[in-house]
This record gives sequence, C-alpha cells and structure tokens, in this order.
Amino acid sequence: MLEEIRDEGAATGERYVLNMGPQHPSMHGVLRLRLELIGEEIQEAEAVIGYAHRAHEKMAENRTWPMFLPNTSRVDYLSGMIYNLAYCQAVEKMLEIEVPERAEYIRIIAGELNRISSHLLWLGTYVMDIGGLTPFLYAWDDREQVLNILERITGSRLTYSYGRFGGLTMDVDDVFIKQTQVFLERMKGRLVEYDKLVRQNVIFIKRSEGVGIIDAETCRRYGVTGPNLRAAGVAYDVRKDEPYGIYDRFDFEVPTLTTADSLARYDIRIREIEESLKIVGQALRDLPEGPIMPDKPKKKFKPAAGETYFAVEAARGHFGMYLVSDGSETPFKIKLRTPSFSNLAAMPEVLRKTMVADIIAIVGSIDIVLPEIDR
Amino acid sequence: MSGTAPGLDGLLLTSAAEDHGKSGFHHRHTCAPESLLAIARAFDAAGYFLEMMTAEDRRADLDKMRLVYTWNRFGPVDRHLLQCDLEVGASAPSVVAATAAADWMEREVYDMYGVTFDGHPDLKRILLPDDSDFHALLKDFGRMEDAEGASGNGHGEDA
Amino acid sequence: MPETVTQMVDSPALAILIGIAGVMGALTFNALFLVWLERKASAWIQRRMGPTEVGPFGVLQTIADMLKLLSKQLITPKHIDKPLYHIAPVLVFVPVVAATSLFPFDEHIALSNLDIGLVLVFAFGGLGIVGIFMAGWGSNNKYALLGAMRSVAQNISYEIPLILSALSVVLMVNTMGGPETNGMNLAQVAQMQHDKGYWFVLVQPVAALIYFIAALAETNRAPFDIPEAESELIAGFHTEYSGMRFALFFFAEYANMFIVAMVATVLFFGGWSGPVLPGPAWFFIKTYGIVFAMMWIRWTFPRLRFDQLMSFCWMILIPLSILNLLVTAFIARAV
Amino acid sequence: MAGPSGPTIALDDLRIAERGNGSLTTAGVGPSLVKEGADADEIPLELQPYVRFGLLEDLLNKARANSLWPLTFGLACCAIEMMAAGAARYDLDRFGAGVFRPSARQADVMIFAGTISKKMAPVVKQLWDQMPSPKWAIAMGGCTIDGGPFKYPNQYAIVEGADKIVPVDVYIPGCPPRPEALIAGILKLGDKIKAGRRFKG
Repeated sequence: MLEEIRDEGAATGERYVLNMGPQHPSMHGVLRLRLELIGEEIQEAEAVIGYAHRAHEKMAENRTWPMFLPNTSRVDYLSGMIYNLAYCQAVEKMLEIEVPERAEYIRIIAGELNRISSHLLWLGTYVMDIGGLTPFLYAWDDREQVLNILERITGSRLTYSYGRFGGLTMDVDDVFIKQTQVFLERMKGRLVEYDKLVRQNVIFIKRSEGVGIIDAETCRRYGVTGPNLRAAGVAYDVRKDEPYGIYDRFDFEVPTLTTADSLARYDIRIREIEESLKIVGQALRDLPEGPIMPDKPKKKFKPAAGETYFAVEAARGHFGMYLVSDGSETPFKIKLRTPSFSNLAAMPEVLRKTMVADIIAIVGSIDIVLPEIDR
Repeated sequence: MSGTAPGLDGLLLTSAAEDHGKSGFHHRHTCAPESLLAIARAFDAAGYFLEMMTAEDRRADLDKMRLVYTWNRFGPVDRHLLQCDLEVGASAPSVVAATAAADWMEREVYDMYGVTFDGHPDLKRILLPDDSDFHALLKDFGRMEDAEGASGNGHGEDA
Repeated sequence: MPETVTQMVDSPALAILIGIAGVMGALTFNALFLVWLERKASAWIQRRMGPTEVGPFGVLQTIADMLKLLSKQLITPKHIDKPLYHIAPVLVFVPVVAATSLFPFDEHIALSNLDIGLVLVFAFGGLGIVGIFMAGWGSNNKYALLGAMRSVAQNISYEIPLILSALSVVLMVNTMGGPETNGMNLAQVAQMQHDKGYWFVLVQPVAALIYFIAALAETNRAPFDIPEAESELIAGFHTEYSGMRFALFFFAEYANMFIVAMVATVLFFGGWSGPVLPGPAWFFIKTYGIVFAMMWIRWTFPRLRFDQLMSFCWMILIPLSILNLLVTAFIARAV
Repeated sequence: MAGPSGPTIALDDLRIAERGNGSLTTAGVGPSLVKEGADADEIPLELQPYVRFGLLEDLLNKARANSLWPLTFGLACCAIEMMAAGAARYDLDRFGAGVFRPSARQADVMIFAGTISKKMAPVVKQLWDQMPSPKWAIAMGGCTIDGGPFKYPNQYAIVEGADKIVPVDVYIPGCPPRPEALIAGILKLGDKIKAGRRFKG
C-alpha cells in the first residue's frame, strides 16, 4: 500500500522545495541544503556551499612559506593542531629539515589529543542533532580538559600555531605530562559513561541504526575517507598506510566495521578515541629528553622548484597538501585537499529517499566542518 | 610501464617512477587532454579513487593552464600524479563519467581558474557568490601590489 | 462532596470573577515557576549552574524573560493568513486556562464540581491541537507547516491511548462505587481513593504508564517533541511568532504540562488524599513531582523520528491500552 | 529562518538609521536599518517618541539586559567558543543568555561568531531584518571587527567587519576570543542596555 502512495505522490508532482539554509541549528556552520520533498521524504538534495569561503589558497600565494602557518589551524579549527603540524611536516619534507626526537614525540601527543577533542565535540553535536541535549554538555566537559592541556603548551584553545619548520615553539614540562596522564585515566571511565548514557539508549539506536548507509563503493567513487570510510569496512588510515613523522613506532589498530550506517560511524569514532588514548600513553611513556628545535634553525625558506604532496590522517579523514614551489620565498600554489569536501560530496546521493529527521542524523554523523569545505 | 599501476599503456605522453620519500608521489605522468577520460576509466577500473584535482596557472612561464590529478588507492599507498597542459582558454573533457568525486572538484577548478569542462552535468560556481565575475586563483587577479595605495610586502597597512 | 465556589458565594457574577482571578493567578505563577524549574533542573542534570544572577538563585529570571517578551516588537510577516495567524495563540492558550478550573484541589472546596470533568479536560486538550495547526498553517513558513502537520498527526493518534487508559480508571471507579457514583467526576475519583486507602496506580500500573507516555506526547515534550524539534525544524510551528505571541505558546506548553500532571495526580495518585499535610499541599507536591519527572525525561532522551513515533503509538500503545481496558472489565466484574 | 543567498546586495547603499532612542514603544537601544534616502515620513511611526515613562523604561531595560536570547548563528571558529560559553564550564545561562533561539523571530541579540564571507552578507542582512527590535549585535572575534587574519589589501572573499552590514553594539576582540571574553561582552551589552536613557545613540 505504502509504495503506491509514494509513487503516486511523485506522479502528481507535489514536490516542494525546502531550504535548510545557511543559518540552521544543525548544519554545522553555514551549509545550505536545497531539498525537494514530497511530504517528508527527500527526492532531490543539493548541497550549496561557499558561505564560509575565506580564500586560504589565495592568501597562500600572497605570503611567504612561514606566514601561512596561522592559516592552517583556521582551515579546520577542530583539528587545528593536526593541520598546523601537517603543514610544518610538509615544508620540512621539501626542505629536508631534520626534526629533533623530542619534538616528534610531542607532535604525536598534541596531534592525538587534538583528535580526541575533535571526536568529543562530534559526539556532543551528533547526539544533540538527534535530540539528546545532555550528552553534549558531558562531552564538552571532557573536551575542556583537553583544551586546558593543549592551552598550557600552545597558549590558545582552538587555533594553535604551535609548529615551526624544524620543531615546536614551546617545550613540555612535567605539569603537562601529569595533567595528560590524569586525563587519560579519567577518559577511560568517561567512555563507559557515554556507553551507558548514549550507546545503549534504545531511542538513540533506533535513530542511528541503518540510517545513511555509505557503502565502500560509494566511498571510493566520491573519495570519502576517515571514520566514514572505516565504518564501511575499508581499513585505510594514512597513519598506517603512509606513515609520517614517527607513527610507525606506535602500535595501535585501525578499527573498522562493515554496517556503514550512522551507528557504525559512532562506534568507530569512540574506538578511535580509545586508540588515540593508547598512542598518547605510549608517547608519554618513552618521551626522550633533548631540544625541540634544531640548534641553528634556518631563517630563509626557499624550497627547490617542483611539486610535493604530503598527507596526514586528520580527525575527519585524509588531509592532503599539494605544494608547488617555484624556488622563490612565496609558494606558487598550495592546494588543500580537505576530507570534508569529499565526504559532503557523497551526501546528495546518500540523502535521496530519506526522511527530514534522517538528514540531520546523516549530515551530523559524517562530521563535517564548513570552513574546511569552503577553504 | 609503472609497476602495479592499471593498464595505462598508450594513453600517456611521459611516465616516470618517483621517490615517494622525496616528493610524495610513486608515479608521475603527463598526458594530452583528449585521453583524460580514458585514463580516469582505467584508474577507476583498477579500484583507485580520485584523491585530488586542481589546476595551476602556468600562463606566465609555459603559456598553458595545467590540470593536476592525483589518484590513490585504499590499500598500500600508490599515488599517481597526472599533469595535463591545456591551451589557454581551451576546455577540457570532464571525467565525471568515470569518478563522481570529480563533479565538485571540476566545479571548483572552473570557479577558481575559469577552465570549462565539457560533459560536466552541472558546471556552475561552487565557492564564490553565483553572480561574481572573476576567477579567484588566477595569477593576475587580486594581487596585493595592485591594491590601491598598499605597500608591497605581505601585510601592507592601508595608506 | 466538595462545596463549589458558586455555592459559597451568593452572587454568581462574583463567583465567576473569583474563579477567573484564581485560575489566571495560579497559572501565571505556575508558568513562571515551571520555566525557572525547567532551567534549573536541566542545569542540575547537565552539571552546570542555570540562572543565578537575576535575584536569589535566579528566581527573578523568568520574570525578566516575561517582561522582555512583553516589550518586544510584534512582527507580523506580510504573506500570512491573517485571521489564522492571530487566532492561533489565543486558541492554544484559552482551553488551557479553562481546563484548570476542573480540578478538586481539596476535599471541601473546589472551583467546580462537574459530573463530566474528565471529558471536558480531554476536550479542551483537543482544542489546543487546532490552535497549533492554525499557527503552523497560518504563518506561511515551510518549517512551521511541517511542524503543524507533525503535531496534528501526533496529538490525534496519542489522544486514543490517553483516553483509553483514563477510561480504565473510570470504569473501575464506576463498578466499585455502586450505581450513584460517577467515574467522570474527578472529585469522586479522588474521594474514592481517599476512602479506599490505596492509590489507583497500585491497581492500574499499566494504565498509569500508558497515560504518562501519552501525556508526554500530548504536550509535545521529551522524546516526542517532534512538532517544534529545534534541531530539525528551527522552531516548529511557532517559528514566525515573536514577542508576546511566542510567550503565549510558551505559557500554554507549561500550563498544558501542569494540567496533564494534575489529571495523573487525580486519577492515579489519589488527588488530595495524604496523611499529614492538608489536601492542597499533597495535591501540588504530587503534581510537581510528575512535572519534574517529565522534565527529567526531556533532558535524557533523544528524539524519536516521526514514523517511529507513529508506529510506537499504533502498534504498541493502543493495543496495550485496549487490553488493559478488557482486563479491568473482567476483574471489575469478578470482584 | 532559512535565507536563500539571492543577489548580492551592494553593501554601500545601506545607511544605518539613528539608533532607537529608548522610548517605551521604540526599539530601546536597538537601532533599525533603513534604506538609503529614506526621508522622514518613511521612518516608522514608532521611532518617534511622544511620551516617555522613565521608571518603566528602566525596569524594561533591566529585564532586557538580563534575558538576552542569542540567535544560534555560528559562522566559523568563534562558533565553537560560543558553544563552549554555553556549555557547562562557562555557562552563559547564569546571566539568562543561555537560551539559544534558532528562529530569528524570537532572538534579541545576534552574535556574529566567525567570518562573514561576501556570499553570506545578504543572508546576514536578511536575518537582521527578521529580528524583532529591540535587537542588538555583538561582533565576536577579529573577523567581525575588521576582517581579522583574513584581511589583506585587495582581498576578494570576506566582508571586512560586521559593522559594514549591521550596526554593532559590542566588539569582542580575539581570534577566537575566550568564552570568558564573550561573557564579558554580553555583560557589557547588558550594562549598555541598562544605561538605556543616557545612551542617546
């Protein structure tokens, strides 16, 4: 019976256009979804982006190499540390600058802490998108702990410019190490609480299970990476497949599931928080002594002409930088391959034939950040 | 040709293996614009995904607009860089038929560089306001030197 | 039976005035208190402070909100359906005020002692739905329209288990009380629970549970707050209302919660009967206990999707409430 | 309220009307925006006060200052700090400002949390017009003061400062400003409202 009504609606063409506009409580910034609906079911979804376009790439061509550093953590401000350190590592690769051991370990610690804080924010906003208002506050409570720790060494809560070509700006003291160890212990208990409050809540399961299936083939066709891809069964993680920095010295698994729905994406991110906790624990355990900047850091940065590509595993997926240098002090071109751009590109196909309430759940579950998409 | 790469025989102009440690690529190819779609289909058949696509404004030195594609696969990393030089003002064939990821990427290249892609289902601006009349990343646009009364260096204060 | 106000005061006009003044005063105070309670309860659950700056413990916060809403500009969008748009808040607010006067606060004094008290309460509840739909339809906004459609479907379908569960209590009261008692009369229901010495929730646990769930859905709260789902439909049916009109919807929602809790107190928790404290004190303690439970649920559960909500009602709640009614009928006959 | 992007309104043809001068019926401190060249009689009647109730206005201004309902309007990085201010540790709700209203009709203050790109400018203007007065605007973060880190000569992407579109009441510097700074900004706005009558605008 239901099928006929649905098709009949399409036949008589009572489609109407609903604008989930740039200003919407759960569009994670300024995404605009132009939906064609019959009743509450989506026939056609078109994502209109560009409302947060801040011209990072044009600025890159007007600045010298080190002047682009502050921009990097404002591209994706939720994993700002990872982006910032990625840019440093990319230029170090071009200029073959050696980084001291201690700096490499601190980079791993700061990057993984940043990933944990990004996943915690996603946990809060995702559950708030499907209606649960309280877990948001608990997740933010934990995130504030991470921000305290990172603020101690970088001075800022969100937009860090902590890396330099060749090392870091500030060293780490034992108070930082103490705070991080306390946080690691506390976080294990908190994850059990989230499991009880959110994961075993029957309404949460009904709202997430089987919603927004993005299978491996769709991921490959659109270039979807990160937790969304690992939820579809593909174990692609840049830290494992293309190790950068000293990630190959740490043992951690890459969690994968096969159901590829919002629930799988939730589970993947929770297990990734556990993996990151393990990595930070190992890095803290064998943090060596020593300098954090090379003794005579270079002042002038003139990389040889040519193209370089450097990729890292950001919280949202494969973040790649295509750096083109023409031998002068300013980059000829920097292309930022941001994961959410491709993750969102798959949405118009995934959202077809879903309900209005599901759009919010699906768009929330793939964890996008608009200024990272619009660059 | 290039190791485990998909069957690209005959479609490329030049092809060379690269040291991944140095430049981040495993293979570097160049090709003519006509064979872009065939190459994209070959990569797609071999299970690769279109990792990144952009363009470079090479009008100053080569008098060409260079399209840059990188393909990669989800297993052990095998990154192919493909550069394709276009005549200034010419339009390139769209590879959306082979990989759906190219849809938005080509729209962005059109938006930022003005390169048109024939065969693209819905080629319109993606980032800039719909009624803007410029292409942002072209080298001769929005340079700091020709701002009114601005001094040349990075952070020139307004006069 | 309780002596009604009209009997105590000789001239009926004065009685009506007292009734209106009493109900309006009680409701205004109740709305202000409930808004403050909701913000403080949610703050307590979410481990934060809630309003503390305005007056001691933020008590004057809701008064500040009310005054601010009073002095806001009333925007009337251009392309709206004028009559519907203006009547909607009134139609949502007035039934709520009318329904409050039907409840027996105490053994001796009650505002009104009607034999069809329970029926009137549900009738006024139904009127509110029309108001919500007019608001959504009249404000010429797609989000409001979606919210209105959802709220009509939800309220109508949850009205059935609500009434069926109340019916099982009425049926029990009629059979146990002999020919002259009338289960519809709320005062008699409360009186019987006082005489029998036990609350009906012990006898009718399933009906109480169904009633509570359906009541949550009826007042668009907690897991069932689909009509004004903040994260989906901006502000649901009252998207286009500003200033005092929006305050009327806000006011009506909390008063509705209060009424639904009062009905539950009378039907299941023995109305004003209680050991030490005077009648009305017990009545309000129980009512505000239920209201707090409703708030507690709101801040812990995510929101149901629309089709899940409907299937939950039609597949589970209604069959269960019919079954409960049958079981009550058999037991009542046997006893 | 959803705002389609529509044609880009040229920004320079919008004149900021004189601020509401705090009379009972008018917009309190909140200014209203009129098109360029709007002559006297086009300015809505309510903006011309006839009778002023001093004490009542003070009471209303105190009520307005203590229940500023912000509009959920996160644009970029500052939105995260605005959410942090609303969360448990900094808790905006202590000052009555914790009720984030998604619909512009029910909001009092528009907090610009992030960069305003040129594509977003008409949407911002439309949202500001949809808000009932008295309404106020807080410019949070460097981008809304004068373009912040994304401002350089001859840049094409962002509106350099929120005051080019909307009359701003309180500026909060920082990139992003800490949640305490946002709370200080809201309290500063509250003081400004309470001092309603002396602010001739």
